[in-house]
Amino acid sequence: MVDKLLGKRTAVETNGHLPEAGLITDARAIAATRGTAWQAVQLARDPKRPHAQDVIAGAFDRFQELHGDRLFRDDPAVIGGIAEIDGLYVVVVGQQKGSSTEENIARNFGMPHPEGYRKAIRLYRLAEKFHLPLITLIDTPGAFPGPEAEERGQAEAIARSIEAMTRLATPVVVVVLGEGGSGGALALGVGDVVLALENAVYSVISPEGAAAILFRSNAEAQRAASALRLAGPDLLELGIVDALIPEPPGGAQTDHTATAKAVRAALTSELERLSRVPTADLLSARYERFRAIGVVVEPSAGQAPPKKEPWWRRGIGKVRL
Amino acid sequence: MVDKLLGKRTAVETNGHLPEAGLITDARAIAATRGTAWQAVQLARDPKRPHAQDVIAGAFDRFQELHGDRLFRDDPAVIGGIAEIDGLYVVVVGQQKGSSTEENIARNFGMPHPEGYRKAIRLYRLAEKFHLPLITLIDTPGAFPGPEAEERGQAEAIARSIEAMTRLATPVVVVVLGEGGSGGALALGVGDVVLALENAVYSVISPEGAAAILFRSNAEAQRAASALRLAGPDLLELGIVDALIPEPPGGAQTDHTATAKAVRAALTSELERLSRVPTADLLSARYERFRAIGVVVEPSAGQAPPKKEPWWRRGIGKVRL
Amino acid sequence: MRLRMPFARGRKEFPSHLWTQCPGCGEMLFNKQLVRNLNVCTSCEHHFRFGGRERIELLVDRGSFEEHDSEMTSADPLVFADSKPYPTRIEAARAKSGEQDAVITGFALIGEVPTAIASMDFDFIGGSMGSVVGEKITRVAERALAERRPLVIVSASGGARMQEGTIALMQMAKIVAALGRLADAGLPFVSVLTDPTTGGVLASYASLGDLIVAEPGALIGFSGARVTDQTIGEKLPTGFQRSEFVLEHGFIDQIVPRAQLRDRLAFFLTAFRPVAHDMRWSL
Amino acid sequence: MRLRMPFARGRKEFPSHLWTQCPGCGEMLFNKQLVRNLNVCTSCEHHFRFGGRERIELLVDRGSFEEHDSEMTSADPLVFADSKPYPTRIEAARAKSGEQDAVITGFALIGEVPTAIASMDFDFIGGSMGSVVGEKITRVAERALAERRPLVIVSASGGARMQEGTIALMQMAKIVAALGRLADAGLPFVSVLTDPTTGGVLASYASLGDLIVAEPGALIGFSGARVTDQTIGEKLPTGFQRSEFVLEHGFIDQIVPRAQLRDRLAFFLTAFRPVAHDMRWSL
Ligand SMILES: [Zn+2]
Ligand SMILES: [Zn+2]
Repeated sequence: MVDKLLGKRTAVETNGHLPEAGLITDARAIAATRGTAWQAVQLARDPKRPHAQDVIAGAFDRFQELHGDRLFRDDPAVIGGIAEIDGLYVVVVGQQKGSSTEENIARNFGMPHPEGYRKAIRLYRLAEKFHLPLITLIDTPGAFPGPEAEERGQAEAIARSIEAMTRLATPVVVVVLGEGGSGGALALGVGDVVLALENAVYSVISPEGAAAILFRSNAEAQRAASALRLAGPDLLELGIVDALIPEPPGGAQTDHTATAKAVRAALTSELERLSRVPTADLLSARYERFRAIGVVVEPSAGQAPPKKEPWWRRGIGKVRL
Repeated sequence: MVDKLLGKRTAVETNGHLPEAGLITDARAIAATRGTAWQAVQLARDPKRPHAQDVIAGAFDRFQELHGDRLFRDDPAVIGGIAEIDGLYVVVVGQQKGSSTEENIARNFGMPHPEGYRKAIRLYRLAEKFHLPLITLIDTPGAFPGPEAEERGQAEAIARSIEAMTRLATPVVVVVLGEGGSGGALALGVGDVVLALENAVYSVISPEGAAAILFRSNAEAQRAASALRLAGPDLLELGIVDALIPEPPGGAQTDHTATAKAVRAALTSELERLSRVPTADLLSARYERFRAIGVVVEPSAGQAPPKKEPWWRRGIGKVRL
Repeated sequence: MRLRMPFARGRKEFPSHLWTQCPGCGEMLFNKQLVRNLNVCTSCEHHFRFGGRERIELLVDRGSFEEHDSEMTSADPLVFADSKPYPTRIEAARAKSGEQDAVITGFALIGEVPTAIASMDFDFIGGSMGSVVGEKITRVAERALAERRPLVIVSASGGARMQEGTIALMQMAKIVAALGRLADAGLPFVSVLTDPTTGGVLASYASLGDLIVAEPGALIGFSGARVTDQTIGEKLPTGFQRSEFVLEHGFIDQIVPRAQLRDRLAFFLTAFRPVAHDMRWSL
Repeated sequence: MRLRMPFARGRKEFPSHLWTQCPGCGEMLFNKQLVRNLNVCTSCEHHFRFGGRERIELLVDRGSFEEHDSEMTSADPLVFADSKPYPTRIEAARAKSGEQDAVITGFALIGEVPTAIASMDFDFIGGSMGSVVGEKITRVAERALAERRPLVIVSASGGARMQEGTIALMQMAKIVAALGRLADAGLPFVSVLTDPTTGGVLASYASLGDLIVAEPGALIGFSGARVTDQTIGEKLPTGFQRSEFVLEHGFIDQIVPRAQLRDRLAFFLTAFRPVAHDMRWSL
């Protein structure tokens, strides 16, 4: 996407992404080592997997955590702050799971309340105000579905968070670290570049939730996971993510340091590139990136077309009959 | 203030206000009928006095109430919505007291929680977005001091509300209807023009509160009321309000219709004038209006003055020694 | 502006018999009368669901509706392995609803104000949002921007369409981004929530109206009550996630009975219309 | 960047004797040692209050402070009828605090970043905000704007100064308006809350920092606990309105021990400093 703007794009069709910094931009490249969708789900959920704090500690040189939504509460399921990476200051916001049961209870298993998303929005705006690039780290089973969350406007908070990201006048890099659970993940997911760790998953609904609806049985979660096309290579093929960050052999849980290093390499490369794009171009490219997602069927003849061919027709993946 | 911008200012020194629409712009004009400060406090607090809803019903042609802060709760102590006055649409926001004990409990005696101020801010922004003039109606003993209000950020909410008003890019007319209680009132009080009903009061602290601190006795409230200079004529003399809206003989509580009519006349006249001022001029005049409030003593010689005489020196009421 | 009887079909919610029992008051209602009363119980004012196309007829100035993208239909980008193939589901939904997908979009006048409108149809796979809903709403928002019209979206949806996976999820971002451009241009967006508005639809465009109004008693929530129930392992309070509950919690501006909705929208759209000397959107 | 011993005077909170009992842990602390430890208990880290001028010495690069408006003093615009005349109170406060009013303002370097700073002194009539506080902070904010510097305000105040009535109240709007211009210009404002920050100061500028940090255990609240107590007629929870409580409720970014405050501010101000190709504030 951005490469186009910079006129640096090579011949490789890479979802707007140069295969730099060791990133995987072609699903075929990892077809041989690819596991099942369900294995990806299990890896993505592995409690030993590096979580946001681990990645922040390993990928940045300094980090100062900032707290609170200025409205109701500091949500421990969302962490954020100002970090330094190679002399560049950035704002980082991520969902935070625990590594132990105790920590998971404190972090609500990485499921934010509305105040978590409102903290995120506050930090997005801080990044925008001071022209600091924003990096978001997605790792959540989903937004917390409890009644207090409903009372305090879970849906509104997610919607506002998405809205803020679509228009945020600063570079935004999204990294799906582990589980990308539905709207609760997308609230941190609108960026100029969307990356994912190799074994991360990203889905419109949990496999268990889908199985309960589709097959009336939670046990069919494996089948649902495969149908949902939620694993890294699927996301790459569908254009949901721009590139995968390779994990150490055996998965990120085996080596936090190596994983964080890989994230750092990806971030420095992306930030270096994005920081050279004028903000207006960044925003229109971000718009077009999400604008282009969707597959519809339209009769080539039929209903009177709009007077002139509108610009928004460009780019959308349409099947013309 | 605004008259200066329009070049229509007459010779009368009227706090930037033309003595139109029967408004009182000189405290001496009502010196003869003026009661004690304590009488003003009692009149301002009279439960039979017209409250925000009464004034809205009487002063506007149509009104659609809008609810909610989009964050936590719809606070019944603050009402707001879109109103029509002579074909002009405006946003109105006011504190709402009850006329009965029952209603007062429901309205929390007109003492907003943070969500009330956040609802106000939301409606301010709505006014700004669609270039609708904003009218605020102040009538509160103060912001609610309960622990839930503290927990949810009463101070932050007030501060943000003041901030929003100082920069709101649309005409703002403030009317103090009854009690203007401290910061909880000021949160609705930053406008291009600040009016007050003749018997309204506006104070930094309640007379009872001041008495408890100054004289260590609530019983000295009358004395404190007088010291605080909180009554209409005081406010006019101090430049806190630009004009007083005359009340029917005996006070606003004797005739709600006549009171609302007087408010309507004042509003139409002010809105007519303000709507012709370019937004940038409106904002700088609003800035200067509040910028000029304050009395300090500065030695004419002494510390090295800033390199050049800065513009902010203009207007401030200073005593030079 | 008087309301006219907006539609002839009484198909929705009344399969084949003459009477319907009201879940609000238990009264047996004569279907024809119910339809004549806009699918609102004549006894307790319970609001039954209402079709997407009937909704447009109800809200816009008579004869002013000009539909866009009426023949756009869903593909099967994931070749979704369901118990029933996705195209078969689509076919069934088409037959049931008479629509090509879960939203109808176009231009119309509302109280003489030129407006862009999108109206969802719950009968089409639970009003779920896939590529077609995403694309049609995005386009109508972009056209509203191009012609400087306000936008009204009437939601009725269970959320994102599972069968399109993350592609469905991304429609949230796509529509919200388009609404952002509308907002930047100072154009109003009024969101109307009807029974039910949940999941990814509520967590995106439906919650972003400059004004948000809801029909009485509509289910409005992010998580299905079943999920919420399981999570906390206890019964939820009465009225949980209903319009009245949501109003009290500060997330909607008004609850508007169906019969008043048209006039209310006309009032708001007129109020937001720029005054002559400051033309910012189409007159 | 190492901390130096910032001040010699140990006047604050230690009238005349050699020892002070710590309200945090009950320990008897040798005053000289307490002062050397920045008025922080060496045993439990209880933060005693700290003077406005000492605060500046603590935070800014050595010798870089350039004071503004140091001779501005209060008038008595209301001719306030107190048990003691307002000018007499001012005189006493001057003697007690050694300051002309409750705030010290000026320019300085913090971690080599050119900064505007305002530091309140609680010893001057409880750090209360009247015309002088309003005018001095407004001016320093306006000068920060003119020279494109970030602003740091260290608050320590009981709120508005009663003896100046509504004039004091309006200082809230005046300062906030100046901060608004700073924000519009993209200049950072960092608010530091110390014990106590309450009333109209917290309900205006102190709550509007791009970042807000507080010292440990500081009283931070809108209404005095006494008022709140009376209102609800029950005891308040422990820790109510203390920094830790306020952090948990989402209203401050960090709690920073006094000894780390300077480095923390330097980090933030450096982070917010625009990168070279996008110069927006003074380097
Ligand atoms: Zn019924
Ligand atoms: Zn101690």
